[in-house]
Formats: sequence, structure tokens, C-alpha cells
Amino acid sequence: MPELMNSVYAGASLALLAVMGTTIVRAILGPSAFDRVLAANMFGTKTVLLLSLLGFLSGRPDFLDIALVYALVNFLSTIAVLRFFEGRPHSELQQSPDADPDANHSTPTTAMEE
Amino acid sequence: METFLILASTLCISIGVFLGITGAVGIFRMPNFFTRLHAASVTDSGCASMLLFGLMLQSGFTVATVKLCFILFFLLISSPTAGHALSKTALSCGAQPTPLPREER
Amino acid sequence: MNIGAHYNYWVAIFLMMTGFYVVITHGNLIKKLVGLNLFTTSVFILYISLAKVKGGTAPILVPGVEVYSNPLPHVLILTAIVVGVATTAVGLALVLLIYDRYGTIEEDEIRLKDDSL
Amino acid sequence: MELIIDITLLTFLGLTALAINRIDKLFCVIMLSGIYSLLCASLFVTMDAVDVAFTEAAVGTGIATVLLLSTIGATETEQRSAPHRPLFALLVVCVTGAILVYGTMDMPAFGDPNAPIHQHVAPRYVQQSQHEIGSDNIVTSILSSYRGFDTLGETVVIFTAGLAVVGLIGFRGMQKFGDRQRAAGVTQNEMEQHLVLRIVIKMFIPLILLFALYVQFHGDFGPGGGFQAGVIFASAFIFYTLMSGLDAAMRVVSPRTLSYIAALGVLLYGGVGIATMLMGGNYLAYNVLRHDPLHGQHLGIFLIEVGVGTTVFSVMVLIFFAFSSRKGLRQ
Repeated sequence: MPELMNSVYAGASLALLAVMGTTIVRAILGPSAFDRVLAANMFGTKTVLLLSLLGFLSGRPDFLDIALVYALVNFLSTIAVLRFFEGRPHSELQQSPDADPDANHSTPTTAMEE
Repeated sequence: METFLILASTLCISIGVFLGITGAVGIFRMPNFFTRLHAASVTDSGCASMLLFGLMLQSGFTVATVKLCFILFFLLISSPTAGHALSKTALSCGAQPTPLPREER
Repeated sequence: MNIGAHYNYWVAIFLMMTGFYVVITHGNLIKKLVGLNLFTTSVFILYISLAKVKGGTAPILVPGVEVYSNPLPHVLILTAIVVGVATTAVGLALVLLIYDRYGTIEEDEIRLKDDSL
Repeated sequence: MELIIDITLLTFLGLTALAINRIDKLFCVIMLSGIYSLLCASLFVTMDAVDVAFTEAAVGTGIATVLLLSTIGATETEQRSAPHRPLFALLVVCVTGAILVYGTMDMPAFGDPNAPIHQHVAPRYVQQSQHEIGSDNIVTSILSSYRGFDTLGETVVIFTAGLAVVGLIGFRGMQKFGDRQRAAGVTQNEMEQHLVLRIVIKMFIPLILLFALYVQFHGDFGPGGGFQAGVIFASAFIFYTLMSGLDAAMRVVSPRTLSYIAALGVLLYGGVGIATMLMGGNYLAYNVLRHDPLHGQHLGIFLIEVGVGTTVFSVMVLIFFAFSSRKGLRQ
């Protein structure tokens, strides 16, 4: 029976990895800064779950402290990002529609802040 | 009894994983920020609680269960709060939840 | 299993080279620091990969387990991480100072201002 | 199975690193570097380095992200220059990488138990540390006892870094805060909009402090110790600063007190070493602290972990205070 449980953990970890991959793609693609924060936040939550699963998968579930720290730190960085946003106009945070970096470099950028 | 526990936790973990994948599809396919936020934050808490509950069933009355409870408690409070604060900040920074064109609705 | 035998090292090298590339090509000081972080982290990954023993478990003793991963690199990297962040903080403080003096964090513009003095 | 997870995580790492290189919005670069360090930490867990993962998560994701964000908040949020001679750099990087990959051909396979690194010193630590130090966590034994001198050096480095940051940027610009706030059009009740956030954070802060203490004193038996606990303790203060503003946070603990605490931590660490010398042992050989060598080890490890924890905590908070007095993050 433990083998069955192990394969359940393994399958769940793989599925979570796939979910994390999707959120990474969203974080890379953007388009707006908020999308990236959202993706990073969701990525953090899924990492917490993955770590809990990994603890059970390796048969040593006493390392859940790490998952707890992840949850904490993820929340901390999300809040810090939100404080960073406040008072900034939305346009400054918007990624320009084309994701091609060379095109971005050639265009003159918006005025510096303040 | 043991078989029942295994079945129950397998079921819980599968539901959790299903919700997680739903959220991932949502965050990937939805057309704009607010719909993505909706998809992510609705599924996030469900995914976390089902998955962690499934793990708790497996670990029995040990320290691991207590830690899982703490993680669950923290996630259940922090992740909706983060979603709420994120949407609020997005609104105050000028992002508008634009209505979708009719054919995409 | 042949891919797995050296994959860790190769990815560590890839990350190191990406960090290196970021440091030497990008003129933005903050991006340089992020690149430097990539570089540092790749070294961490290399060390931790070396420490792994197949079939071993985390080096926290439990009864009935004989094989543990090598704890020595873990110690080295643990302190290196904290020191790495401390040095990053010093680097960022320098960036802030440079911004105070020059009003920019782009290397080219800093050099231009230096030349015009 | 672990190998698959390992390879997937490494591939994600590679992807993230490439994206960091390509994107020129600094904010997005920082978000991605946060994700990158979380990925790293997960990788460390799959490779059994739980203590390292603990530290990387707390330090790399938490503190580094916050510091980077406050820096770009106080400077510029966008990279404005094109890559400098990218083709030449690519050539250099490829050649170096190829040489390094050639070097790995002689390295032992990943996870090989017969690799040279596992033959020397490490077996002694794994087999004897239980009898010699009496702590379950081998990493803690090595960190604070076998290589205590090394760790003293690291603690001093962190202390010096804190001094350097405060010396470089200090806490200036603080008197002007009210003016800048008015100039930016921020009203006093802005934070009251975030009522939910405020209440949640207020609820979390005591729990975080408690958790930090648990990590500090549980380091003998599980992952954790002074470095991690210090950072977690500091993160509670960072939460408070983000919620109530720098002035309020500085009323809780002033920079002057913090610098005393930081010095005190280093002093405690070094003092334990002096004490062992006075009691007839070598520097930082804790066996002589008590009649029973194992009790001596316990006491010594406990004291120096407290020293490390207080130093790391106060230096991290000091650095954060110095950065946030630049108003990169709105408080």
C-alpha cells in the first residue's frame, strides 16, 4: 500500500510541476506587471504544496518547516511588491505589447520617474 | 480502515491537483489581468486545502499534521489577502477591468 | 540514467554563463547585480549537486537510516548564501550612491558624465 | 522519480535565467529573480540540502527581493541601454562554457556514492558527530562546532556588510519624508484603504516571531539555526515597516539599538571562544564549558547560534531600514 501512496505523491508532484511551469510562462510573458506578480504569487503557493509533497515522497515529512517559510516569504514579497506599486501610474508598469527585446531597446523609453 | 484512508487521501489529493491544473489553465488562457486573478485566487485556496488535507490523512496524529495545519492556516489567510490587495492595488494604479467583447464572453 | 549523470553540472554551467553574459553585456547596474546573483546561485547548485548521494537522505540523523548526503558542502553554501545577500546589499547601496551622484544607473551615461568633467 | 523532478526544476531554472537576460523592465527582472530563487530552493530540497533550502528561501526570496525592489523604487525602473557588444560576449561566454563542460567530463556522476568528495572528512562527520557533538542535525554540528571558526568569519562578514551599507547610504532623507509624501499626493489615510492587509499582517507578526524562535532553538534537531531564524525574525519587522511606515518601525527598535544588538551578537560569538580559552581549551572548543563534554557542546552551540541569530537579525533590519529610508517602497 505505501507504494500506491508513493505513486499518488509522485503523480501529484508532476502535476504541480506542470502547473508551476505554466505560471513561469505567464510570469515571463507578462503582459502587465500585475500579471507577473500574480504569476509569482501563484508560483510560490504551488512551491509550498510541492515541498509538502516532496517531504512525503522522500518519506521524511518532518521538514515541513521549509514549506512554512516559503509561504511566509512568498506573502512578504507579494506585499513588498504591492507597496512598490502604490502611487505609480499604470502606464509605467505596463510591458510594451511586443515582447521582442531588440524592438524595446530601439524605442526611446518613457521619461524617468520623478 | 487503512484502505479507506488511502482512498480518501488519494481522492483529496486528486481534487487538489485538479483544482491546481484548472487554475493553471485559467492563468494561462484568460484574456486579461482581472479574469486571470479570478481564476488563480479562486482555485488557489481550494487546491491548497484539499492537497494538504489529503496529506494530513496520511500522516496521522504526528507533528507533521500540526505543521500541515499551520501551513494550511497560513495559506488560507495569506493567499486570499494577497489576491485582494493585488486587485485593489491594480485598480488604484489605473488598471480597469474592461468588459470582454461579446464573442469572448 | 546517462542524461542525469551530468545534467546538473551542465545546467549549473549554463546558469553561470547566463549570469556572466548578463554581467558583461548589460550596462544597467541593477541588472548586473541580478546577473551576479545568477552566477552565485549557479555555484551553489554545483556544490549541492556534488553533495548528493544516490539513495541518501537529508543529513539530519534518524534511527534506521545509514546513507546521508554529504553535509559539508551544505554548510559552506548555507553561509555563502547569507554572505551573498549581504554583499548584494552593499552593491545595491553603491548603486543608490551612484544614482545620487550621477542621476543614472546606466554605465554608458555614467561614463559620458565622467568624460565631460 | 526524484531525477525527473530534479531535471524539470533545472530546466525551469534555465528558462527563467534566459528570461532574466531578455527582459528589460527591471521590475519584471526582479519578479523573475524571486521565482528563480524559489526554484533554486526547491531544487536544494530535492537534493537533500534542507538547511540550505531554508536559508535560500528566507534570504534569497525574501530579503533580496525586498532590497532590489526598494532600490529600483528609488532609482529607475527600466533598463535604457542596449546590450553592449552582444555577439562578442556570446562568443566569450560560449567558449568559457564549452571549456567548463569539457571539465565536467572527468567529474563523477551525479549522486555517485564513491565520488572523492564523499571519501574524506564527510564520513567522520556523518558517523561521529552524534557522539562528539550530540546534535541530530549534522549541518548544525559542522556549522557551529567543527567549523565554528569559519562561521565566526561569516558572521563578521555580515556584520561588516551591515556597517558598510549604513556607512554608505545611512538613513538620510528622512526629515523630508512628509514633504515628499505631500508632493506625491499621498493622503494620510492611504493605508486605511488596506484594512484587510493591515489586520492580517497584524495577526501574523506574533506568529512569525514565534516561528523564528522555534527555528532558532530547534536547529539541533531539524533544519534551522541562527542564520535562518535571524532572517525570519527580521522579516516580521519588514512586515511591520511595510504596514505602518518606517517611523513607526524605528520607534519599535531604533537603528542605534540595532547596531548595538548586531555588535553584541558578534561579541557573544567571539566571547564564547575566549571563554573556552580561559577554561583551558582551544578557541571555540566547547567541550570544556561543562564537565560533560556533550553538555559543553550543547551550551556552546546554543550560545553561538544566539549570537549568529541576533547579528543576522539586526543587520538585516538595519539594511532594510537604510534602504527604505530612500522611499523606494511606499510605507
